[in-house]
Amino acid sequence: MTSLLEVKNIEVAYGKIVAVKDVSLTVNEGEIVTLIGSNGAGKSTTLRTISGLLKPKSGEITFKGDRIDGTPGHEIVGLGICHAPEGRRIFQRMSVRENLELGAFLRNDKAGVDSDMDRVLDLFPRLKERIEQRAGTMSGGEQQMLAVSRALMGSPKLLLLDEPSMGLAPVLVEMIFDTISKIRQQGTTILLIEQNAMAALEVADRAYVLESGKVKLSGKAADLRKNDEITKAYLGH
Amino acid sequence: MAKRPISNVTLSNRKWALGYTIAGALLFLIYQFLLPWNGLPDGIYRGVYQWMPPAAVNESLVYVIMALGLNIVVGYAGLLDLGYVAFWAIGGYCAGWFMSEFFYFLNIHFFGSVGLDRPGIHINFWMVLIIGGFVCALFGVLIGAPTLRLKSDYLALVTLGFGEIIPQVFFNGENFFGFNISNGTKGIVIVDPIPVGVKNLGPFDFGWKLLIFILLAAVMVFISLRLRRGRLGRAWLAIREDELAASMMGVPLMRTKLASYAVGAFAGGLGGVAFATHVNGVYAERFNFAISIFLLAMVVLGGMGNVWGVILGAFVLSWVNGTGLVAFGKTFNSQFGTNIDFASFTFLLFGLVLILMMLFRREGFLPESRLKLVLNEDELDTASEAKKAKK
Amino acid sequence: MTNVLEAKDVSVAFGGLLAVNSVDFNIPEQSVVSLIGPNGAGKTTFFNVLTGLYKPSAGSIQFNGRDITDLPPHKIASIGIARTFQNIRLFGLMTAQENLLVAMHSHLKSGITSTILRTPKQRREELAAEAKAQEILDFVGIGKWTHEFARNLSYGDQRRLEVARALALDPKILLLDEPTAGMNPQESQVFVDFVRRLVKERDLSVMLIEHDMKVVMSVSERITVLDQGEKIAEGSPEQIKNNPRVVEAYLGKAKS
Amino acid sequence: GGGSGALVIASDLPKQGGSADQSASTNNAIKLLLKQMNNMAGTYEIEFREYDNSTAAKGSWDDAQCAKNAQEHVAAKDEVAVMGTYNSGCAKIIVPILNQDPDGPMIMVSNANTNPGLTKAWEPGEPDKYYPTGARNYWRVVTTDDNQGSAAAQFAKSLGVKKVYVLNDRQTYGQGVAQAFTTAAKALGLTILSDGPAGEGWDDKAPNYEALFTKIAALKPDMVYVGGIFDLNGGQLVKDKVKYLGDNNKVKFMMPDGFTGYPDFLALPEAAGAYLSFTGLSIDQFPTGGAAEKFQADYLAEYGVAPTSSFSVYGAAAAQAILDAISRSDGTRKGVYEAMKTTVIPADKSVVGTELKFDANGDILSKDITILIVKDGKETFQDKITIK
Amino acid sequence: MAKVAELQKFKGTRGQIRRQRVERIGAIIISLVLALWMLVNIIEAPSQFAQVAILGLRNGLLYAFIALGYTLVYGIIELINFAHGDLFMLSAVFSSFFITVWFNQDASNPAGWLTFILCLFAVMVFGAVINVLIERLAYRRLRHAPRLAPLITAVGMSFLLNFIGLKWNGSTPRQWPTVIPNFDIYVAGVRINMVTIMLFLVGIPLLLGLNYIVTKTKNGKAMRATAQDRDAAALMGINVNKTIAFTFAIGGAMAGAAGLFYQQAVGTTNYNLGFQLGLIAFTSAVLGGIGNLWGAVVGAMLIGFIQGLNDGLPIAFGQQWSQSVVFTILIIILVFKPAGLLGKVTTEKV
Ligand SMILES: Nc1ncnc2c1ncn2[C@@H]1O[C@H](COP(=O)(O)OP(=O)(O)OP(=O)(O)O)[C@@H](O)[C@H]1O
Ligand SMILES: Nc1ncnc2c1ncn2[C@@H]1O[C@H](COP(=O)(O)OP(=O)(O)OP(=O)(O)O)[C@@H](O)[C@H]1O
Ligand SMILES: [Mg+2]
Ligand SMILES: [Mg+2]
Repeated sequence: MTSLLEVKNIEVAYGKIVAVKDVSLTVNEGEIVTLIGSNGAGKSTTLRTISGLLKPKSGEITFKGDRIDGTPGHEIVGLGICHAPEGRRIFQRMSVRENLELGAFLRNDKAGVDSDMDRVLDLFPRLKERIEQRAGTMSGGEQQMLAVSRALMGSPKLLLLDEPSMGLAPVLVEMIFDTISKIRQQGTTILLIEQNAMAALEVADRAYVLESGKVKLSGKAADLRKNDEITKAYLGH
Repeated sequence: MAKRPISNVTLSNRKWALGYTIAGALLFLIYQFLLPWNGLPDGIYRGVYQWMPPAAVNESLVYVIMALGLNIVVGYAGLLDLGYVAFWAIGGYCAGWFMSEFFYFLNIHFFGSVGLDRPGIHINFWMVLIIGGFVCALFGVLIGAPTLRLKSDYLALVTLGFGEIIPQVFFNGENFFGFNISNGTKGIVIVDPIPVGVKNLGPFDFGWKLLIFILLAAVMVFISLRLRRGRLGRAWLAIREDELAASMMGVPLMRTKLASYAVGAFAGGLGGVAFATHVNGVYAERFNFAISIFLLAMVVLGGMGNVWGVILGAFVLSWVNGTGLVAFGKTFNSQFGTNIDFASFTFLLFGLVLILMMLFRREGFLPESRLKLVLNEDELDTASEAKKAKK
Repeated sequence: MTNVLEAKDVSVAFGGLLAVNSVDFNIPEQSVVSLIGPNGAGKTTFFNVLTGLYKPSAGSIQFNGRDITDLPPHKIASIGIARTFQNIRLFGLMTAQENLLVAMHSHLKSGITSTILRTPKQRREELAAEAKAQEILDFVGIGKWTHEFARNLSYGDQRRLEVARALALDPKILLLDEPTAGMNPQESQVFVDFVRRLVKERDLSVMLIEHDMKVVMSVSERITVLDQGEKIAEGSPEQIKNNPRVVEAYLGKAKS
Repeated sequence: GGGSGALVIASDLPKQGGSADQSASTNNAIKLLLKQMNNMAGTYEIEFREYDNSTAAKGSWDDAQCAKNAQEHVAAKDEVAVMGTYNSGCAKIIVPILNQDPDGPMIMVSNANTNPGLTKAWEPGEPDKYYPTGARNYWRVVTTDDNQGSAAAQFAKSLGVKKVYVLNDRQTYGQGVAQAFTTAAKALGLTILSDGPAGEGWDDKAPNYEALFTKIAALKPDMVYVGGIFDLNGGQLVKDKVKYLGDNNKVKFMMPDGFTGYPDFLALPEAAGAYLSFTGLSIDQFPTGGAAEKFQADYLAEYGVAPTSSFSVYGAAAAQAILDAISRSDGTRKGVYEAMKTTVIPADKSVVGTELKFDANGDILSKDITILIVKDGKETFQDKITIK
Repeated sequence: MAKVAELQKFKGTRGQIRRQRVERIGAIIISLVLALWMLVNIIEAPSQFAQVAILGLRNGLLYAFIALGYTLVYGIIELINFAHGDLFMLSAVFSSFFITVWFNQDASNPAGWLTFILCLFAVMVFGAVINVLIERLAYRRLRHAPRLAPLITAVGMSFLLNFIGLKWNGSTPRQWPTVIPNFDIYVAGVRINMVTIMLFLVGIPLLLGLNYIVTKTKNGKAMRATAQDRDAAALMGINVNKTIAFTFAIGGAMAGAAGLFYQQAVGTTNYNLGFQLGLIAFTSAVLGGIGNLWGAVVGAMLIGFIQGLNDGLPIAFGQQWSQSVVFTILIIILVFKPAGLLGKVTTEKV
């Protein structure tokens, strides 16, 4: 397996607050990799840095061998990295359909976009029902579905998901994780952040545990699931 | 984080009061006694008159009073007000009505500063201040009342509307449904002098006027600071931060917003009356949109929400506008022997001053401590800017 | 046990969509009740009705025997129904203490003049309010952050502060909308203990919307299930867990 | 005290915004005059100092600036007299302060204030309220609005006009003449179609006046009288008048000296046939061969352009009067004040070609109102009316 | 299901119904008063009414062009761009010089018409370039500053443009000839100037084109997305800087066109023209509903219309009160339609 994404020793700060101190991670082609860690550990910050919303103070990020740190966000999308951000960030005043179309903003293959649209609508029938509803008036969970679907519409090489199951009903949580596996089978690499660490470790191949802006542990997901320290700290057993 | 006091209540106001008093007393001494002193070297005398003439200080102080009022609406409660000049106008006309011979067919005196034989209404300056303040506060409520449901920008438009209507009423007021309420563009000229116990202040008593304006500004500072720390000030802040959450925490939006309008307008009234005595009259032409924006610029440039910043902003802008640009031109010409007509460049210079100050100090001169926190959030732009630097 | 709150036959419609459909709902004194249901079932909407943000299309709401259906939100808040938000909505640029003092707004009396003059009465009132704020902050466990700006607190502490702010209203009912979203299981567990303590020590009732079944099942005395705006089940955690309709509509294969 | 010993005369004009060009031209005229006099008035060396009573924020004259300038005039020990102001409102602020000057009173001579109240009983309390010490320290070289208005009304009647619609620019000057016209016209038995004591105000910020003239056209007036100044979008007003009421022969069109001396106005085809009233003489009516014609030529030679309007030349005339007073004085403010009371500039010396002689109020004596008609892009003499 | 029938009948929540009712009653009263006013005037002077209505709408269309640029920029970065009116003013001055001085046209003939068309392109480019420059130099750096900071920069920019206008145009208004057909036609006794017709002929396609760009094209979609959430837009692959620049370019081009139209229709330029018209444009934009293009047009036309009626009807307050009449009506409208004419009130979802 070749490494698709390589993050090396990045440090990221919000003004004076250093949120990520030293994080390195690798995502290989076709893998699902998950980041877990407690609140404020720097998971979301790492993802935002990868997708170009933030610029690392030091360290480097390479995607398919090219440096991408400091590249503006919109160009990174063009390279094939899509990000379903924390807090959903859907376009509130636009309809569900427009949101999905914007997910495919850079794509020019109309047929492909249409079939992807059908695919995500099948995945979340609720969105199909509400296709013309203003996104801002949807329920929390519905918005979450939309955020994930929108990222899928970009047909990315690498999909960054920030807590996709947040606010979803248990039935849907299961479904989300099934979907993640399914997407991977279709050839998309996934970097996933989850609070629901148990479920995440089940679908993931490998995992990194972040704490206070640093990688504390990493390894095969299956191994980590058995790790005592992990189960105590994050799985609530 | 900076150390903050344990309790808001026990926090002393004495420190600022002392500093303020010293600064005020110093200014007063300089202008009342040092400047008229015959022994003052000619160069210094001319320098002061060129760079900081007494009337400019007095005028700045009037702007300070008003900017502090606007700051309560814009800086504290976060409501954009584009028509603040309306309150200035109302305050001004209160002075015009109650301190002059405008109503020549009446003869009402109440501890006024002119002889009892003079026609018109002549009420004591200090009382008119209070009347002006309260009339404006009332208007603030009237203006606020229909607009409370509106979201920020729509609200701004309504304030703008009132800021156009009220001055226009005064502007055309010589024949307002048959009544003369303002003497139109001719203005109400010669308002009564300010009485200070033993004497009335004449045109050259600027030192004493200065003292009075400093006092009025101090009142506004005091009100601003006290309210800020109290129940109402917190509610304003909360509304500024998140209106919906505030209402869900039991803050009545209507009443709280109205209160900010009222207190802000009160300052407009004080300022209006003070200004009328400063120029000795009330002229409808002053009250236009540009002045509302000018006041807003003072608040933003100084540092919204921070009383000291707003004071500084008001001083700087009013100085640049009235004195700085002219003095700069004169000095430049005499230094370099040029004969440039700087007056024709004032738009350029004034515009540049505003743009550059904002570009290099976007949060204002003395930003509110709270706002400093938000200023570091340059997510997207830092990224793209950085890229350009790399190339 | 008497009910502090009784909602009768409440319906809410958005255009043609019936988001809440004839729901009856009671909150007994000193209890923890939960509202669950699939996404878009109408839970948050129901909350919004209780707090006065939306007005119901039909039905009425009684609080301590008083009809509050038509009261504006700030009145409802001040008489004792407090809430937190699905997405945190603190006053970020105010300190923890100030956040609480804002919530005490309706209980404080001082007006413009007394604040400007700082009358002895106003001073006493403010000091008392500050003391009470400190007590609440201590209670929720963030007593050391009294003078810290809300936005500087960590996510978990912000959630706590939201609860503290709601408590400052002196509520009889506390409505919590997905309070554990974004918490890991460990933290959720701590939260459960906290809710129990809350009910016991502060004489109030808690109504919870939550998707984390572990939390819901362990803390609730009664659970109500909404689906498509309709109440489809109500009962003890045990009853709900085994209700086939709930399992099908909501729990799935019920992994919890 | 002054260092160089020169006496200073100041000008106090709005140098920014809409009046900028006008004021620059006025200052230039005064500078030229001084240059021609070698900066001497009698035995005194004279310096010229320009004050600006406008601000950038307002873009026009600013009351606070007037108050400030007034105090600076008094404080500048070397200053003996002020030429200005352009706006009557500003004068009402400055005059009382100069009047109370402990070393004074200090004199002010205006080239453009036409509001009657500054010098004579007009509104309640006027003019005495501007002179707290009782000394009359203010003069002006132009006639007041009331004279022009009534002259215009007389002329209108002589044209056989019956129904008039009156407009004003809502400024002190414009309202003043419009009101004087309205009152006089009513007294002469003309019908005034507009409401209000000074007719209808026009908004200088409106893009055009087509709707306004549609309304006026419907009333079928014989004449439209415009009280105001050309700078306040007067060009547009003229164009729209002709567009909706027809040319100026059909429906007469008349305005005061706020419209005289503007090349832009005269160049408008729509201006043809319009009547102008003028207090004193128009530029091309200045007696030929005299000081007036020479000054015009000198100005053109010096600056390469003609004066923006006659107000600039009147600025120089005001300065002439001041300089004359200084030359006959002891060099103090009081002395200049006393001398100014007896100042007379004969017609052949005056840069405006008419005698500058003042009554006890400070108003200019020559109350000849010239009526001009715009013909071939020029102001042409039509009639002369003398006010009693 | 009994609910279905009920659902059909249901018109909104109780609060919504109440608000709707108040809105309706208020709207009816206002409409009645306005209608009565118009009716009295129509009976009094029918052709005069038609005449001033057309004139008012014509001015309204001029306002609309300025308002569009305003609302575009306003919609995307929530900046009240005070400099916009002044850009319009500069464009009007530019057009004057282009046609009358540089190309020396002063009459309506084929050469004049050609120059007009040339000028239309030139002035649109002029407006676009300047507006983009302004954004780049003055506003971009302040994008993350407190909301009112760029507003003050905009005021500064406005002074700067005013300065250029003052130097270029002079401090007094200048008159210019018109080169587009400028004769009157009479329809049922109502006189309509060709310039008015030309304005509608050129203006409406331009408006439609703009509407197409904003609603149908990719760029337009990017604009709307950027307006709502810049970071999220970037995550969609939208170049935020470019999109904002593009918006300024379009807004500038519209201001440019407006400048030319104004110059041709009215024929007077003044350095401080932009101030008042900018104010009206801002008012129209907000009145119509922020960021809503048609709203801006409707708002502008309405303002022009009311002004026209108030200026030109026999029974009205007259021009000196126009501003007050406009703003009074506007405030009343906003009280009943708090989100503008075409805006929708949205309760925030929590
Ligand atoms: N916009 C911001 N400004 C300042 N500090 C921030 C900002 N966003 C995050 N932080 C801080 O950076 C640190 C890391 O935050 P981050 O959002 O990356 O954590 P996380 O691991 O995603 O946590 P969570 O599980 O709560 O989402 C935290 O301490 C947080 O307070
Ligand atoms: N203002 C509105 N306009 C139109 N539809 C709305 C509005 N608010 C909510 N809805 C719809 O009403 C339904 C109920 O929404 P609500 O937010 O109450 O769901 P919820 O039960 O809280 O779901 P979740 O668990 O996902 O937060 C949803 O389908 C939503 O799309
Ligand atoms: Mg996160
Ligand atoms: Mg919800």
